[in-house]
Amino acid sequence: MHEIIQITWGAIVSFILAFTVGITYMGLNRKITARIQNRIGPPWYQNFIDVIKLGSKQTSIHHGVMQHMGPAFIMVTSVMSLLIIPILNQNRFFPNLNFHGDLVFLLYIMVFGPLGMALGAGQTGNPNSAIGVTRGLSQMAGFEIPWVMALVALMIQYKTTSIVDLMNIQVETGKWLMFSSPFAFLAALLAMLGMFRYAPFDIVGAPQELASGPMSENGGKYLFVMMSAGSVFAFAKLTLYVDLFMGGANNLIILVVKTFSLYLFPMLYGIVSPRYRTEQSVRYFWGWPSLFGLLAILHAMFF
Amino acid sequence: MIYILFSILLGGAILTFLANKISGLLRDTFFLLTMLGATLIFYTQLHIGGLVNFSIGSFNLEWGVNSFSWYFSLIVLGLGTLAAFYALSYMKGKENLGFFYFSFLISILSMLGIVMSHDLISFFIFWEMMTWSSYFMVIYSGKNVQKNGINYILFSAFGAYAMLTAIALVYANIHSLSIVEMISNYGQFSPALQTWIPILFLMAFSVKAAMMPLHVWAPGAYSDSPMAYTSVFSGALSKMGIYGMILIFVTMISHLPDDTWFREVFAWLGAITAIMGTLWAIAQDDARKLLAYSSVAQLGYIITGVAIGTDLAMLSALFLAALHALFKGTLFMAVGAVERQTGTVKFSEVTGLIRKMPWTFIASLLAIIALAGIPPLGGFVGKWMLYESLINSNHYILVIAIFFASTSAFLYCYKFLFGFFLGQEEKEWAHVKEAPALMVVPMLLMAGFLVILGTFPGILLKPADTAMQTLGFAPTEGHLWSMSVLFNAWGDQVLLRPLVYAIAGIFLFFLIILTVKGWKNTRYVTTKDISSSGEVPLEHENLTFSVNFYQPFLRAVGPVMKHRMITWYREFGAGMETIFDFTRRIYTGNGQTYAIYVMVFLVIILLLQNTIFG
Amino acid sequence: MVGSPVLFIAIPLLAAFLIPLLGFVWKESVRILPGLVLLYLLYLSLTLMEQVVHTGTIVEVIAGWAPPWGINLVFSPLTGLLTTLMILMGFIIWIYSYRFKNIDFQEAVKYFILLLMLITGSVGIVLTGDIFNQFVFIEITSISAYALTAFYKGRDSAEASFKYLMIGSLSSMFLLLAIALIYSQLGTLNMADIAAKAHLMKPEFKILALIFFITGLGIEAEIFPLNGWAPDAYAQAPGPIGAAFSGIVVKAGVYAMIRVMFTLFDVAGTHQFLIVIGIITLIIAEMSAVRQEHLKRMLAYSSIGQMGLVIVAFGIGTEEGVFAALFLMLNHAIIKSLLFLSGSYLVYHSTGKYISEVDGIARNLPITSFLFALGSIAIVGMPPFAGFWSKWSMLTAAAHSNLILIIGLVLSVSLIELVYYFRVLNRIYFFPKKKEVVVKKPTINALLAMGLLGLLILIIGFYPDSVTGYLHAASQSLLDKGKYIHDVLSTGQLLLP
Amino acid sequence: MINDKNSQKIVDIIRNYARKHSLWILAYGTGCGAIEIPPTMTSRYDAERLGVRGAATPRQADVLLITGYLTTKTLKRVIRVYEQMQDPKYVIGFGSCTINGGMYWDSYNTIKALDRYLPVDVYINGCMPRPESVLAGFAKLQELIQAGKADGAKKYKENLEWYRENQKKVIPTWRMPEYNW
Repeated sequence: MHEIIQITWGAIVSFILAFTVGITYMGLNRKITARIQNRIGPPWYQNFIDVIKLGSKQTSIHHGVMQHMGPAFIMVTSVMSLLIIPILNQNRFFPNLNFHGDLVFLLYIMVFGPLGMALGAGQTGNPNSAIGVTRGLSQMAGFEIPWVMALVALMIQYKTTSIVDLMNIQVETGKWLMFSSPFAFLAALLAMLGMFRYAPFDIVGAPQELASGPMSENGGKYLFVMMSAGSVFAFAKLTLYVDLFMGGANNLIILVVKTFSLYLFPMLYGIVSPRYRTEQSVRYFWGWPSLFGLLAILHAMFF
Repeated sequence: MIYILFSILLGGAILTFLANKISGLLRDTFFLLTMLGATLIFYTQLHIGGLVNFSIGSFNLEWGVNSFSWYFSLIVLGLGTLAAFYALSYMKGKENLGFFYFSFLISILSMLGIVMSHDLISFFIFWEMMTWSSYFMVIYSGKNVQKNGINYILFSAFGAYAMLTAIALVYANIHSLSIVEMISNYGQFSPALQTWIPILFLMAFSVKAAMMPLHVWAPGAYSDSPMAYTSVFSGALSKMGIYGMILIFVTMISHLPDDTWFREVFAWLGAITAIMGTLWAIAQDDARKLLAYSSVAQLGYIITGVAIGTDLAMLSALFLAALHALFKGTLFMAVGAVERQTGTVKFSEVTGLIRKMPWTFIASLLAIIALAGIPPLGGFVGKWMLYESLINSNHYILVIAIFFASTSAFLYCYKFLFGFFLGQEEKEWAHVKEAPALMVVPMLLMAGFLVILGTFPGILLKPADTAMQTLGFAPTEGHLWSMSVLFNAWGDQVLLRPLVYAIAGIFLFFLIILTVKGWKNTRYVTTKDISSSGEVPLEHENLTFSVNFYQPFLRAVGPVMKHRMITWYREFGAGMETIFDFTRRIYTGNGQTYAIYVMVFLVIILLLQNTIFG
Repeated sequence: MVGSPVLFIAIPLLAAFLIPLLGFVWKESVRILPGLVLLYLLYLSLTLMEQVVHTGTIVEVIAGWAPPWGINLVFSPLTGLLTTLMILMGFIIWIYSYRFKNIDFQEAVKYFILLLMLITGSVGIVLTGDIFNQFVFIEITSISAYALTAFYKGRDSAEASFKYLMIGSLSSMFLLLAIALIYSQLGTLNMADIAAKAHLMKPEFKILALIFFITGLGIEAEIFPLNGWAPDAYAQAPGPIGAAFSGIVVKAGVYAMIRVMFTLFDVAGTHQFLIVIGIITLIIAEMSAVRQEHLKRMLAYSSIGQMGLVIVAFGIGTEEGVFAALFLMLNHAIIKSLLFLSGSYLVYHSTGKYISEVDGIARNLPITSFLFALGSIAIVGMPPFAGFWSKWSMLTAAAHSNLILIIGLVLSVSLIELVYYFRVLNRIYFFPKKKEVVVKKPTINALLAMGLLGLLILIIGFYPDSVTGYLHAASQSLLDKGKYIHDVLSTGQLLLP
Repeated sequence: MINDKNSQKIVDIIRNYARKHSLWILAYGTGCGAIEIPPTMTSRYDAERLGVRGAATPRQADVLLITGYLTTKTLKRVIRVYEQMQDPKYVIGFGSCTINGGMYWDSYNTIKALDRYLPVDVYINGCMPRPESVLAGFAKLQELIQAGKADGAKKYKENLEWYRENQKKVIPTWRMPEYNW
């Protein structure tokens, strides 16, 4: 019972943390984008305002029970990843579920939400949603390959599938995995581009073409939950990268610095990129990133 | 007891067939009683380890049950009984029902026979019975019989004859047909035989398990047989191939001095099967075809697991085998329900059934989640074990291949659910109602079992572990799994219970928030009320996106899918037919030619007499 | 002693003469008499068979002339088995064709006489111990077969009969040559005697005689390339006669050939020759069968192929091989007769007898179609039906002799066989019926005959032990050449003062 | 506690602040006015600094921006889009055409006063209004929201029959789902 309360408490606190940080990152993204485009841009807290606005929308519609549940599905993924990914080294932050699952579990729980939401999007009957979903799934089949290759390389190199163990190894040796397994880091980094769905991989919800794709029928509270989930998930993913490749973090400030510097990569890459078509992005991920992944595996096998 | 089991099934089959002439009710009663009787006897009366002997045709036939065969009988009878209930309702009003039920029972009998045979000859007999009884099912619908039916029977016969050759070789060498003796004497065979016997056996088994170069019969056969049977066909009958493979791999291949390349080849064939099956499943518009290709792909995973053959891999293969029976059985049943209620199985034709057939949707949703291997359902456990075993046994590229297959599987999983149940609701399907309870309940039972397995996989892992111990593996309970915990060889673990509870808790929490917040101002709107540039779709306008569903993805993988195995076979077949036609012309129908043949024969023999009769 | 082997020849011949005479008195007797005769002979052969298996070969001397001078009949387990089989098939064919030519009395008389002659001739070929006598029986069989082939008096049947006649006369010529050669060398016509003295023959003469025998008997045994007559004859003869050809006549031909090769001469290389020629026959025939458009021609080619298989099995030469060959012969007689009998109802009213005309006929002829299906499944060797056991024994025999290649070949040919049989089955059951095809319902007696055959298939399939004992005895008796010689010649010594 | 008057006030302040500073616009490019939207959004004038941002679909949008004259044909779509938006929602009439028909004042197939068909919260005049005036219009809307006076949606709901009557007058084939808020 004590454990459950502790985990629940931890979940709430980490959720708030992730929500805050994630949404700030999103706002900073908009700000930086604006600055690069020689605009003033919205304030950094603009996304907070947006979220609160969405949350305070008075009415909302849904097309059926699957669409109603869709945001809950995606929330499961966000919160579960947050719970499985250790926030700080040696679990110094709130203890969560990270001793209960491993990388493979994480990989699968990360697709749970998108698929659930895809079902909701499908139920709306809006063709744009379904088209967006098919693009998203196709792209996922693309970027999962280098991503899994990178993870497998780590697993075989350090003989563990536990994230906590991988972090401990970095703490013990004092060497970040992005230096000791550079190819894995490269592959994972390139896969991250697809994971964040910024340009050039933003064909899933291309606003001009698909009317934001899977989310096109969601407004009000549904969009509110989805947006929060997206921010939390973004933070969780960044934390995972930091945990795996950048030696984790000993306190929250370091964590924020590391995650933000990591976040700059997809962000800046996206700002200067046009958009790939689906098959182009799929082929992209099966090209160089997968080659790096292969090199990572070879590196792990022979060194 | 095995006698009684078999004679109940055989007698029941014949009685059902005969009762068909009298009345439909009697036939259904007989059918159900037979199935239930067999299941009841199996669970209550059959003891593991019991053996019966008798001789026929101067061979000593031996039947018995061990834990390994018990595990597979469990799949067969469990799925068979549920499918039997389903069939009663599904087949109502169709033609040739006596024939259908007869073949159904005979195939159940033959599957049980296969796993309970302890000698090769009855193994082969039951194997062939299984082939022709399922062949009847493939051609039952009367569509494409000349293509799919012949394909199926030809490939099955090819496999069966390979097996027959192997059996003959074994018999010639050890003068015994007992499987146990074959295994124990395996080490004394000549090296050539040691290689060839397993290869021949594996050819037979990989036909039924639809492994890569021998899989071309499967999509047609699975999609053409009645769905009530296809669930058994794909769920249980294909597992007979897996059963045989496990037997061969454990008892023979592992004794080969160079078994590594053997295992590698088969593991890779399994992986390629998985990939290609998945890709082709994505391209299908027919739900039955989609599931058929998906079955091929899923069997590919299992084959890979079997071929790797470590403790964890074998455990995952056994677990996945049972699981595949559960979820693919459910899915084929769901397709059958949709087919029965709407009359079509094309994704491009039927949409938006979720509100009309909610229970079918729930069952398929759960089955699809399990198929995709997403926690918190049972599918994840099998997938997890497979990946871990592959990584632990140093098959790094293979694990990527398998992972690619199962990631791409999300595509067709979504297509299945979307195509039938989601999308715009149409007036054309407004009349559709939920399938009868007899069809829905079996689906829901199996789906419910999948949910339970997600939290407590130990329920199924325990018999699987016992089965493996029969095959000579060390017990794995406690260090590879316990009731709801999974371990890998490096000591990492997945504690399913807290994870599943956490998932359920988070889901419920947010669902409640979503529901309660603005409860009064949340409104349901029809699927015609969508934001499509301010337009209102008309009643007959269906905006659902269902044609060329994954066109971009298929374009990306296009080069791989350019060549189809089946065209090669077809060209080979066409070439053979040409040769046959040419041969036929030897018989010209002209008497003089025949007389010349006689003389030429005589002359040739006279000339060659010293060579021939030297 | 229930009766003597002589009765097998004497009674049907007598009956054949009596049929037209009795026909003047009571027309129905024409139909009944052959049946009675065959039933009695069946009983006789079964009892004799039982006796022979336990006590040993019966050698019947005709007219008191002891072997090697006189003609003798040998009722060994082998010959007894084949006699029983032939008479059984004859009996079933009689049941089937009881109502044959119901209106045309004259035709019926001819038919039954010829049928009896055909059976008598074939039984004679098997039973006789004298090589010239065997030649005579072959001629009797052949001539009745020519006549039966041309029975419908159509253009095609006349042509088929003529072809048969032409090739058949070649066969007679070669046989006569061979016999003359042997007689000139050894001065004896008794098989046992020849066998005992074969070593006295000059090798070149021996081989020459053997080659003539092979050619002459090969025509009857339908080995490639001597079997050109067969498809036409099978296809054009009346349905039951097709069954009689494949169930009775060919078996006699194969027996004669095997007897010559196994018993008469001890030439090296015969086994290999049999295997090679059998495989060629098998492959060519099965390949030709795939693309046939006529049902009966397809069955004919299949029949030829099966005989090739039998010859391969004989060629293996071990006891297991011979056992397998005899088993194959037995099953082939039963199954192929069933296929011919039911198949001729499937295409009863069609002029072309095309396979495409059986489409969807199962709805109108459920039982016939079912029996045809049973036969098809049995003949491709699917367990648990009769064909499986013979194929299995064939494979084990080959495996024991390390003839792996043969196993492969036989099984790949089986695949071809499977294709064309299942194509027909699919048509029967699953194609829409053509409107213009008129269906003829089988008569009760035809159903009875076909049902009997089907029952036999099931009995042998589920309980092969019912026949394997006899087959083992028969195969031992074929291979034990010394015993054969001793049995026959000792009878002569007993008779001599 | 949430029904407590003071806390409700605080909540309202926060809500209005958020609504004011987060205006997701659905720019319905009906007429020539659409050409003024890109300069408004891009670097020169950068409306995003006010929290104005494009929304892809009516479900997500707060502000319906009607940029120019409305033909009877497009009116139907605009009404549809407006009705699909979630409360609270605002309409900005853009350019003279939406006020009085502008240069199309005597056209047979454009509507003259948007106000008769949809509740307009803010009009921006000009033909075309320059981006500065567009920004001024947004600022005005923000003011109204802050003051709680941007209640076009409420008006629409209350006077639905009147609006419907007017709408049906100009749209001959009226076939739309009922507006049931």
